[in-house]
Amino acid sequence: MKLITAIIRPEKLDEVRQALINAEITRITVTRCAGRGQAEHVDIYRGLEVAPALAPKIRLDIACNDDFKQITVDAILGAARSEDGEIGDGKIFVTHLEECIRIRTGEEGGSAI
Amino acid sequence: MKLITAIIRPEKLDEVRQALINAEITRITVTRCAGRGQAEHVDIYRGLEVAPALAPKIRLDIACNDDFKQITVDAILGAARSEDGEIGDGKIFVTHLEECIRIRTGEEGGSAI
Amino acid sequence: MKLITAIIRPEKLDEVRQALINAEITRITVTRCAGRGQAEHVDIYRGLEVAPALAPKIRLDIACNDDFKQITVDAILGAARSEDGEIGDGKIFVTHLEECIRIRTGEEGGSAI
Amino acid sequence: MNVIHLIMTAVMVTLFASTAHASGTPEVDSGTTAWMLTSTALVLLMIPGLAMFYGGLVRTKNVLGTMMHSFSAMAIIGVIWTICGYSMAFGDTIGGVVGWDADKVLLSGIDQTIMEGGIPEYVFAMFQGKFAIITPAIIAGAFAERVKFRGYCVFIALWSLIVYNPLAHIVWGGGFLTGDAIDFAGGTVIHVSAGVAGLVAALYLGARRGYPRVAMHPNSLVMTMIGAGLLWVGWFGFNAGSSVESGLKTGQALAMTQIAAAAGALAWICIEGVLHKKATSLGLVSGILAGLVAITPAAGDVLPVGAISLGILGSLFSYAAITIKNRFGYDDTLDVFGIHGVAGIVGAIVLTFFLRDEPTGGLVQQLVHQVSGVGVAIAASAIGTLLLVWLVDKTVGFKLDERRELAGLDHSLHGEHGYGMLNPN
Amino acid sequence: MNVIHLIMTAVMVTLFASTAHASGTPEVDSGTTAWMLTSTALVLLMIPGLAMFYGGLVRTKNVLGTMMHSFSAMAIIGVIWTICGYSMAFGDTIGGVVGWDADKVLLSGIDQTIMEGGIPEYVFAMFQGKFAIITPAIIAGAFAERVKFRGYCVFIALWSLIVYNPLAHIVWGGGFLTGDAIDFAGGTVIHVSAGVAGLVAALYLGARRGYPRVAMHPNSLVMTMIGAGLLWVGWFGFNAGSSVESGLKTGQALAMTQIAAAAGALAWICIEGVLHKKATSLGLVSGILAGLVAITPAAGDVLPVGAISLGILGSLFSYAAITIKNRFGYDDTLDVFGIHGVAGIVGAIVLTFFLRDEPTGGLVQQLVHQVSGVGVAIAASAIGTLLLVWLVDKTVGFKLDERRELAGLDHSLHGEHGYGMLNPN
Amino acid sequence: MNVIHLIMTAVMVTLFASTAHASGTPEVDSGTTAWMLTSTALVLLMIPGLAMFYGGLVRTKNVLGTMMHSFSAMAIIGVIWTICGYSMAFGDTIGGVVGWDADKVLLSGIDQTIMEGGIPEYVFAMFQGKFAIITPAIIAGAFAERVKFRGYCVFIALWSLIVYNPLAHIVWGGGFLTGDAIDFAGGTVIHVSAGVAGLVAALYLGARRGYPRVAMHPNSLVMTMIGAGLLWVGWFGFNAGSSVESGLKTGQALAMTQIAAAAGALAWICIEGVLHKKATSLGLVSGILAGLVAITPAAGDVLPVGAISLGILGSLFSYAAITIKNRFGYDDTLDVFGIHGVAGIVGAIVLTFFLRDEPTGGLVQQLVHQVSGVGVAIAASAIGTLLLVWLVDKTVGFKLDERRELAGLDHSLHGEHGYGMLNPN
Ligand SMILES: Nc1ncnc2c1ncn2[C@@H]1O[C@H](COP(=O)(O)OP(=O)(O)O)[C@@H](O)[C@H]1O
Ligand SMILES: Nc1ncnc2c1ncn2[C@@H]1O[C@H](COP(=O)(O)OP(=O)(O)O)[C@@H](O)[C@H]1O
Ligand SMILES: Nc1ncnc2c1ncn2[C@@H]1O[C@H](COP(=O)(O)OP(=O)(O)O)[C@@H](O)[C@H]1O
Repeated sequence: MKLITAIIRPEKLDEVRQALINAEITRITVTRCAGRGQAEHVDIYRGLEVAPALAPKIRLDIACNDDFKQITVDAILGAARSEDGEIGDGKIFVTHLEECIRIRTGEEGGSAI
Repeated sequence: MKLITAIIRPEKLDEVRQALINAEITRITVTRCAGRGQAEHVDIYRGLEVAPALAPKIRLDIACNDDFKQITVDAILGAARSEDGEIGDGKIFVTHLEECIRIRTGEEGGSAI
Repeated sequence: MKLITAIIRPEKLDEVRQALINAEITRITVTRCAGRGQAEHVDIYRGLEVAPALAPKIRLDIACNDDFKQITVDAILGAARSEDGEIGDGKIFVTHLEECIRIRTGEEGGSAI
Repeated sequence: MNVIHLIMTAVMVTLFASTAHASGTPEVDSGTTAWMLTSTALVLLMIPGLAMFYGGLVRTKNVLGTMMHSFSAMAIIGVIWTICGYSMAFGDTIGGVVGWDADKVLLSGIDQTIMEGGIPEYVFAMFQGKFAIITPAIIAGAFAERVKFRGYCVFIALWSLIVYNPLAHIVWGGGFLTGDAIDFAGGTVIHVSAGVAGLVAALYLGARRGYPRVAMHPNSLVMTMIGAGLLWVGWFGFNAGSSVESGLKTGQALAMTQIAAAAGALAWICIEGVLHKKATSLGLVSGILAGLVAITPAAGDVLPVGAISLGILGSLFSYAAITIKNRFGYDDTLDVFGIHGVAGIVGAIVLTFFLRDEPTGGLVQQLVHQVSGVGVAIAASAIGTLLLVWLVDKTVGFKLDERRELAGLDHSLHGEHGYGMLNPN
Repeated sequence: MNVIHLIMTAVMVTLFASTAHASGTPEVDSGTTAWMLTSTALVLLMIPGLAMFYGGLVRTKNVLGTMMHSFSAMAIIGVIWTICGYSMAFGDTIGGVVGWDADKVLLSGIDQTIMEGGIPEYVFAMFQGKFAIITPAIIAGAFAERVKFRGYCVFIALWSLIVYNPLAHIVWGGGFLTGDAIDFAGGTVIHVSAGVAGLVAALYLGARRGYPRVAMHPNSLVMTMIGAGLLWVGWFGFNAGSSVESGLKTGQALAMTQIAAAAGALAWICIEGVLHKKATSLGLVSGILAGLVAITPAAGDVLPVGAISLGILGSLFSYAAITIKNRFGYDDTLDVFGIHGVAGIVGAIVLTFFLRDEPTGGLVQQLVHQVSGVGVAIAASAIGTLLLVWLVDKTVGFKLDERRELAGLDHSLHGEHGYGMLNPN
Repeated sequence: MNVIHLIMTAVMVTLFASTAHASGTPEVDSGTTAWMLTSTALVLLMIPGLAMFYGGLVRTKNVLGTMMHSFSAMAIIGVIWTICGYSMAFGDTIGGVVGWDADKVLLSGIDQTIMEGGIPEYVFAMFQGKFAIITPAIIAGAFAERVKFRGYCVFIALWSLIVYNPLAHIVWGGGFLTGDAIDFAGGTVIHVSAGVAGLVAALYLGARRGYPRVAMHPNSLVMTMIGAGLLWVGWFGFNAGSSVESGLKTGQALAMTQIAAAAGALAWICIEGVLHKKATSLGLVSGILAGLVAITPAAGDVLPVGAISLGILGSLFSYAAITIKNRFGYDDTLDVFGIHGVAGIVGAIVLTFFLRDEPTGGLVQQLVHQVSGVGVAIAASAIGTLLLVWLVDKTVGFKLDERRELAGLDHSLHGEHGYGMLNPN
């Protein structure tokens, strides 16, 4: 199983969720966060390097079985990119998920995703 | 070491924390998030599929040594489940934690948990 | 690649970011969270054990290539510690990052960090 | 008659020693003036109140943009009203349709004027100005979350000139309906016209992207509730101030306002309690508003029983209207028509049956007056709005493009975020 | 006497040309009316103020539910007061305990009435109605975060009928204490009775689940502070309006209110500064409230030195009471008794020593009056409340079950969330 | 003369039957009193308004600490003003520089006093007290986010005694400038002096750590907007109340206030629209403030054209000043000088060219008066502030140490968090 974590633009949330639903991925956890990627805005202010401000972002966490990984990533990639791919569009991180347990039933593993 | 991430109902936070403390697990990180699990509510509105709304959830992150994993999971399972296990009770994800460092002392590994 | 997750004091955020920028690590994701580490404050109230309150914390997530791991950890360690290392300074967790994809370009792997 | 003359002089001297006027013009009544000044402040309070009410109901990304709609109405209409609005609404009538009075342009000729009721004309002009401000601000709720700021500014400026000022003139300022229809504090001029304008604009502009597929949650019902509280308080100025005195009629208007608001709120939570087994905070405050809107045209002319009835009917009809809207599926974002339009119409018409004094022409005659008053407001507002929305859309542009709408007004139009505290900075 | 008659007529004609009344009844004083209208609006502002004050102090999951307690009091008591509350409080006395007056039912007979002071009776009725609204809303703080909405609604309706209206009648409306005890603006009728009712209800209903084991943090001290600010502003209407005039007594009441609030706030942050080396914002606003409550019964009758003293004593005793409560461990969620009850009692009794004019019966006699006034309020409120809490609990149910309490009022009772912005939707 | 005497008596009896005073002293005018009471309440509303305005602009970690600055001014100055402030400002002059009057200490001798205009002196004292409260609260914005609470408390107490009270005396209370310079509602005494004090303190204390390297985002522009709305409402009391009557002058002041605020807001969003292609909400509310500040000294003495012009100029100069500040790089956190100082100076000087009545000494003469009024305010405030900041810094300490500044005022000085809802507790 994989844990897919995507950092996207807040304004893309609706589109990405729709794309995921279309790909039959409905289970998702969403967190408000803030971030800075390519540090395009390291301003110089009177000789001082300004820590660039953090921009609001949205973090998606999706646990999925291995075969769904690519589908999920593709759905996100398709929907989260801004018109011509601008800086700030975000990242997708994939980590290995060792266990997954459904609290309601106690089920474990792939079926609990 | 393991990193245990649980998504639970907000109203269960107090109970779960108490259960963890009873199991002698006091270190914890809590984040407000929102999520959608079993997509029970994919409404159809005049022929359109409605992206189901995200419900507020709480995310717990607990780093623990391998032998504490089961204790932690059991404590969460016991306290986070609603009366007769209803949809929305949440998930527990377990990933492998490679390193853990205590900032205060710089200690590493199991003793730093 | 590694995913470095640090839980720090909110008041240290500016300093830590500056230290990371100085170490040429500018990409970062920041989340508001709350936590409890060493449970110093388990109050006893008329014989009852009080679940200690959660203190506001900041969570940093930084994806980096393997050789940058130590640099990142050191930068955080240096800046996040309070004057004489007090309880509540936080933790750093390191997990293995399997994949990293830049949404803007679709690039994968180390170059996408 | 010498004695009488002496008496009059003595009275004048005693009472108005401080004012410099000759005894020919009306003298200032400090009490009435005090209440009208207060009313003006109270109605002004309705603008932040409305900004909060509306602001809390939209999605987080649009909170500032939505509040800006109310606040910029203060700025824009505040200036226009001074320049020519007051003149257009309360100047000498031109064919019963609009007013004009060189003396009132830039309020230049009223600097020393004391009106009949004993208040400086400035105060009356400012009190009325607040009504001119709040009306477009109310409309804004109908197309919240999807219009350009520039377009909105142009729209409300024109709407004020072409719809509001003439309408105010027609009903209050000496125009062809003045005196016939009972509209104590602006049920038709303000609420019906705003409600209809909102409906027309919402229909013309189309729905928000994603509506109704995507759930759109209010960002802060807490703020909405507080806003409703301020609106209630401000409405006392709105209605009781419309008596332009500080006496019996004022007291009557204040009492009816209070009673109808309470009745409206109670009715709405009862409806919800019966239908959903849950009373919501949004329901309660919607009921407050419906009650307040319904009593607005009637505040000075009905008895408590009437106020209770109008409050209840306002809530009932508004509730029904919103339910029906959900069927139709057009996107009146914050239910401007459902609440202001519907409760306003209900209030303006139903008040006929609760009047304190039998109307001079009889019930039926009065009903005709009321219906035609409402009709004029609907017609004027619908036609004017349609024209203006179209005009603005074709020139400066009104509807936001998809990218900026999805990104949210705050970020894309104003370069700001409403709740910086959410961002761990 | 011809001349005098002429004079009187001239005066009448000059002054009251606009009012239609014969010269036999009291004439409207537009100034007094203006201030009483304003006071009514100001006291209304206290309801959203209280909603914010209380709303900010509870946990995030209960914010709307707590605000609903204040807002629904506006709806429910607003209607009940119109129907029969005013009649019960200010009608002809029945044995000195409660009033009744068919003419005042549904306010049907006061439509044209001008009262002695020159204000329309409607205004007085509405002003008093606000007091009837705010009292149960204050009580709600004592059992915040753990009661059913339905039960609460029934409770406040009954409490208003059985406790508040009679009490108001006894102290103000012609009942057996009217005129003896000094209670300028409702120290006993409102604050002591609410404080005691809160205490009784909190004891009966028991603590919130988890209290005091689990830390329960205020969701927004920012909102609490703003609420306190609005309460201070509104209290000017509360106290200065209680003079039912617009003159010297009004000015005295306003000044004392302002001074006592400042003194109370200062005292509280000084206490905290000394004891904890830190002044908190919650402390400052608690001090404001304690000062305001303490001056309420005394506002018209003490000098500035008295106002300062009452403000300080109010804070001191409230602080002590809350500290002691923490020892006892009963759960008066928002310290209704600790602040309203205690500071109210302190104010009502201690005012005796700061009176402007030596009381007619002497200090001791007056002290007895004051203590018995407080005693009656405590007794009436305690007994009535106990009865009603028990009744409501046994019938519609009052205390929330554990599951819904833990889930929070907002979600489980109202199906809403206060701060949608927290949810990344 | 018998008849006249009879008449006068009749008038007195008719009008003032309720007041117990002999006919020698001025009689209460219930209307004027009503408005002055209301004004006092409105100006009080400015304190929570300011707390919100400022509170929303700082970083999340400092929100309560910043609001505490406003609220503690209510507590501290509220008490000081009662004890000796009013006496120092409005007592018999001592050399034209400061007043003193044993009778006014603790307001002990004014308990029954009715002033010329027909209002109880208490009301005037409280109205003026609000000004004394708001001035230091305004200053606080200049050094927000970096001072000790204890130091701040001592500073404002001393500043009130040494700078504000004398200045108020000099300009209004019978001091050496009384009557020369036009300062209707405190443009120089309040805004210029606060602006300059802010500038001096900000320069002395130095910038916040990290400024301007680190981006410092407002925690809630939503709250800032609401605060601005309340400030606008409250400003009606501030300016129109400064007429100390309820008549023509009051109406003029109210109208000009409304017009200038609207014009200022409109000007600012136009400037931004032109320069940045985006109107911001912070810009709009800054424009409101600049307009209000600029009209403050002029509110009673200019015509609508003047009000529009002053509003626009206020915004223009403030905008320019803030732009320039960004070049200089000193850290006036919330632009107290940029807005209150600059717009205040602009208003006080430029008003000369828009006066309703040609000034008696001619334009130039008046300009000299205005400039010297401003000059005195600047000098007094600059010198006094520098002295006091230095004194406080050397004794109790003023600037926060780095650790506590970075941790935030709320946590380190008050042990609280503003937005508990952010914390998933
Ligand atoms: N290496 C990283 N570690 C953690 N978060 C990152 C990283 N790179 C990007 N992010 C997150 O993704 C968001 C968008 O990044 P973006 O500017 O699109 O990245 P890039 O510059 O690589 O295109 C950032 O605001 C940040 O939250
Ligand atoms: N596969 C998943 N990936 C990410 N988050 C999930 C996943 N499944 C569940 N969650 C999180 O857990 C919450 C509760 O899920 P729940 O409805 O109980 O799951 P299930 O339908 O499997 O029982 C969701 O709101 C979501 O935040
Ligand atoms: N084992 C853990 N699992 C999850 N979070 C932790 C853990 N240990 C510490 N944290 C997080 O780090 C924060 C600071 O912990 P701290 O008190 O400095 O830890 P320690 O007691 O080990 O020194 C906590 O508030 C919590 O959010």
